[in-house]
Amino acid sequence: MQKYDLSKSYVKEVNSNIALETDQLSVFYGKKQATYDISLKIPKHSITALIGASGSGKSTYLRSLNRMNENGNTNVKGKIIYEGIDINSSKVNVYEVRKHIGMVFQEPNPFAKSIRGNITFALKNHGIKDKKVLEERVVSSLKQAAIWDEVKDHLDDSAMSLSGGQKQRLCIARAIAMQPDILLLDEPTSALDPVSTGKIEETLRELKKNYTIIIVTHNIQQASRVSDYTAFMHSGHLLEYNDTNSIFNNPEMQITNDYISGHFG
Amino acid sequence: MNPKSVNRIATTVINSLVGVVVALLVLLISYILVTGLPHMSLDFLLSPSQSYQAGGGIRDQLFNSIYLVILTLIISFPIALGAGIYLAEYAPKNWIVDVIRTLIEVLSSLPSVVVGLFAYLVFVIKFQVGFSIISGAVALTIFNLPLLTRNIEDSIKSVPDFQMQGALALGLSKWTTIIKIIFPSAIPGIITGIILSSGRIFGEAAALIYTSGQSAPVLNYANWNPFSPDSFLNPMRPAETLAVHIWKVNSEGITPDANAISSGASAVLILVIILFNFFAHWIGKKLYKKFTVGEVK
Amino acid sequence: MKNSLKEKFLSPSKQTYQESFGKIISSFCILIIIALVVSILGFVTTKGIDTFTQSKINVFDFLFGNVWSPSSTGANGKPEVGAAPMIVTSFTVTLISAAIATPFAIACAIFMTFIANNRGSRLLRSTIELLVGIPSVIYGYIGLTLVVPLVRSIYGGTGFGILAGAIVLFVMILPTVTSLTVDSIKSVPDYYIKASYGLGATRWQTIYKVVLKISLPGILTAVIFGMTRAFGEALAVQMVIGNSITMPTNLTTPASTLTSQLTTGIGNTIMGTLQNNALWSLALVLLFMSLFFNILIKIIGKRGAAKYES
Amino acid sequence: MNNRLIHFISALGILILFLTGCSSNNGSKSKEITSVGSTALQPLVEQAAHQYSTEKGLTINVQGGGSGTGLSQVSQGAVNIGNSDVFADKQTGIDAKKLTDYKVAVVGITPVVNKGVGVKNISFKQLRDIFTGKFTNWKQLGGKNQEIIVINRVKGSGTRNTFESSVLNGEKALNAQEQDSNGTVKRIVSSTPGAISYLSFSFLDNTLQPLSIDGVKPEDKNVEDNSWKIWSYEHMYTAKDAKKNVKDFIQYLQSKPTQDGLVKKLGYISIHDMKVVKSSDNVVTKK
Repeated sequence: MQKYDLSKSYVKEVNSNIALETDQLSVFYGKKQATYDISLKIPKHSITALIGASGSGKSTYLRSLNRMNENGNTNVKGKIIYEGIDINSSKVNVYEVRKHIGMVFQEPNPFAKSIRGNITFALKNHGIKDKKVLEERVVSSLKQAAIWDEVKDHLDDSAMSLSGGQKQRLCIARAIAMQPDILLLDEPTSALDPVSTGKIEETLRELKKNYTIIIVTHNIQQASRVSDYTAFMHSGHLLEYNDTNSIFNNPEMQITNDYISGHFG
Repeated sequence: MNPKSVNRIATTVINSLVGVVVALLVLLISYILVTGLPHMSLDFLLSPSQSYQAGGGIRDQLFNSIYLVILTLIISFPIALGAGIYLAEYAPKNWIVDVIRTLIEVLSSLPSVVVGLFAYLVFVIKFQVGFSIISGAVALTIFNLPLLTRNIEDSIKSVPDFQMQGALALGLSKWTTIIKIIFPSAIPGIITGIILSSGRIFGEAAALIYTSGQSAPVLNYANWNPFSPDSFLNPMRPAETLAVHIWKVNSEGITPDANAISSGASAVLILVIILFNFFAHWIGKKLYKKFTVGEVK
Repeated sequence: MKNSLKEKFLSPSKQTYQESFGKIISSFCILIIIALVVSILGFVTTKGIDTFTQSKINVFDFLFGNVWSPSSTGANGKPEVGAAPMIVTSFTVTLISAAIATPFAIACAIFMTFIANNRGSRLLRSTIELLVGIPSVIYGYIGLTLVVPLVRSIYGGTGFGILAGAIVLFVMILPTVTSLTVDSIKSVPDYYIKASYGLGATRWQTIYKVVLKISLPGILTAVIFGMTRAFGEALAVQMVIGNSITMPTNLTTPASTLTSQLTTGIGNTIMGTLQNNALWSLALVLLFMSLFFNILIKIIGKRGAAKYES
Repeated sequence: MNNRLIHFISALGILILFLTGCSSNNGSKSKEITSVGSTALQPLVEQAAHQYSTEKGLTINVQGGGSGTGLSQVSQGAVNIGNSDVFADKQTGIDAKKLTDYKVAVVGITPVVNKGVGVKNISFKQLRDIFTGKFTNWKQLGGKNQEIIVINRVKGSGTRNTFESSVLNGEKALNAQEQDSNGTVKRIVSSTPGAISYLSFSFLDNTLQPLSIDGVKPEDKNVEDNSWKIWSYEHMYTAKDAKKNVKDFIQYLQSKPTQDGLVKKLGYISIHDMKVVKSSDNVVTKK
């Protein structure tokens, strides 16, 4: 693998309707730095894909956006601006942040509860007690996640009895039910078969009408299929950010081109 | 040798080792039951003990054992749960926590008589609690805690981390997640710990001699007021448990039927533990089901 | 709208309180345990140290002396309190019983997780767990009626001794070691096992090269807990080991452990006297020995884990 | 970090509150008598307490723990009565002057052997030589060719003190197995070929062979006139200024009906039947 110059990058200016912005975001695990000064603006109601080889820091970056990196000796420096507020501050209530910025993980992780319980559990904790409202949220979120038809007749069964793809869509439904603004997805389909992957991609395209979605994927085709914007990361550096079309057809950086055409990663 | 025949040999070795254990178990338990069951009768279970005449029963001791186990669990389980949660989820990863862990493990190797004497000097004498079930429960709690805490910590840690991640991402607090999501999934493992530790409580004698005492005053089973001195529910009364009774009968017992009482009581103890284990597993299963599936109606 | 959002973001919510509550409750619990541990350790230490500070017994004589006779004065005009025979015996009995119990426990654990069907394994496990609840006295008497005559008929002599003690202890610690080993083996992620089978490994190869390696730290913990139980056990051992304070020369002559001496002596001595304090010193030795074992096994466990990770 | 400190401090605060709350719990204990100590004496006191407490409406709490514990606790004032198998002035660390001694029973102690040794009578000298290790085989005493296995009681136990002061004549006992209760000794002697030990009379039964010494049989009447020399008192010690109901209870134990009834039923010898008195220095005088 040839040496690339990591100090040069191309970041397209996106100015209209920004949902989330990071300013010089660096993540440290103890003394080890995982990402370097990442500044990025995420447009509203779009899908932004983060791509890059393993260890490029894309998941780390994503997990910082709703402050899921807050444990042990992890340290996040820089600003994360949401609705004009820097949410990367210890003064900001992290639970509120996560209510507005939801997340879905690589490994489908429904709770060992009923399908209905999975969705209502967090809502109840956040103070929604009205049964009608809860039921509405269950139905609408399951419908939005395109799993309603498969589970509507056994909402009280254990979520553990679902298939992998169904579990993942349930997790998406669970996140949507919180009615967040932004949805972070960390390689949501990497543990799934192609059919389930296809269904989830379809779901994402639907969801983009109401939500801002940021997805980390190491599946380049997936990025090109679903996303509007793509950010390419390498060794903790953001090297190129552009609309998806440009990145895949006409990358500005040599390294981006090499990655997309499968030279490494 | 090819892997297949190694596999066969290993399986045979494992099976025969297990065979030895099973044979030992059968031998031990049948020895206790065979020598004990002939002495077991309703009368034996329901009459009070005698200090020197034949024909004494174990009514009060049996009740005391069960009551003591329940009281000890009521005291030790919440503490062990909290401490286990702390160690599993909140404890920083540094040497202080490592030292604490090691100290807790060292605590479990103290002979029970040392713990008993400690509880005696501190609770029975200094705090003037007196020889009482509650002092016994405190003593048992002391050496119950290390095993139970360790067990709860491990059970909680064995629940996959992505359950926690999923809940945190929904804006839930760690504590809520632990109590409502992680703990229910850990119940089966925790039940094992409870069974192991309560088995130890059933069988413990040395620590109780100095704390809950070794004489059983006359109990009134119709008196449900836990503050009345002769009530069976009063936690401040001295209480001889089954294991202590077995110890006493064997060491200084001068009743003519000491052997019969000892073997009968041992058989009863085994049966009680079997019942207790079934009960604990049953409760565990119920709780597990209740907390995990169909919580929402 | 924006302002209220900012307010929301900057003020604590229900979850903040839940979290604080949880942290306080759980740190409170661990503090109770720390307080208990510290006070017991402090209690044993202060009592145990009196032997050396008040009665001016040399620590060296205590650890390496062979004669235990705190109530009478020895050759040098001081009471002789040499704990070496008991230290050696405790060590030996614990190690032998753990050495016997470990392979059986691992075999049972493997049997329960890989070989037996669900019902069989549950039955075996609950039966083994049942053993915990049998009072020490009963083990002692069964040892006296079965094990001691057995040892006597095979090796001659009285039958009392370290061997008989170790056999009784082996049965007593088996449940603890087995139960914890099962837990540790069960916690090996399923995909490792599947991957191993997928590579064409036999069941034994999978168990030996994957499962046992990953669960090694857990198994070691199980063994520690078993050993600490063996250390602390008194009533049963004292009945079959012969309880004679002499340096053990072989496994079938009477010997005495720290705990058996402690338990038998404590009720017959007066608090504050050397006889009594010397017994607390034994408890102190016991603490140090178990600390030593704990640390030793932690080091082994860490090495094992490091090897497996690389 | 700061947050964590606050959590810890508040938890510590709760803990302290909790502990102080515990220690201030102080009940009235005037109608309660606590008696702690000798496990050998426990059945007698327990049974007497049973009868006495129902008559008088008292709570009498009888616990074991060993003679040493009984004496330490009564001299520290932690309990009302300390039960002991040994004289308090024979225990180092106890100020016997602060205590009042009540003798409540006499217990006879006899050497016992395994039934297979083939010896039934023995001299005092021979007994001493067995326990000091000069004899090692029953053959030397006219029994079977069988190694002698000595089982001692634990140092400090009343039975051992009595046995050694009556038998050993100041010689040092050999280092042998030690057991801490009559019941265990009985089991070991009855199941171990060649074993010898000593027991209270009340533990004798047909699984063991008691030894006669110089032709005198271990029987109550021989103890009463001191022709059987291995015997001791069971003591109850109280503080000098003991409460009246404590003294009353001990008097009840010492009364003729209790001594002739309960004490004898439990295998002890009544203090009223004794024709001699033994001092703590083992000097026997006629009453």
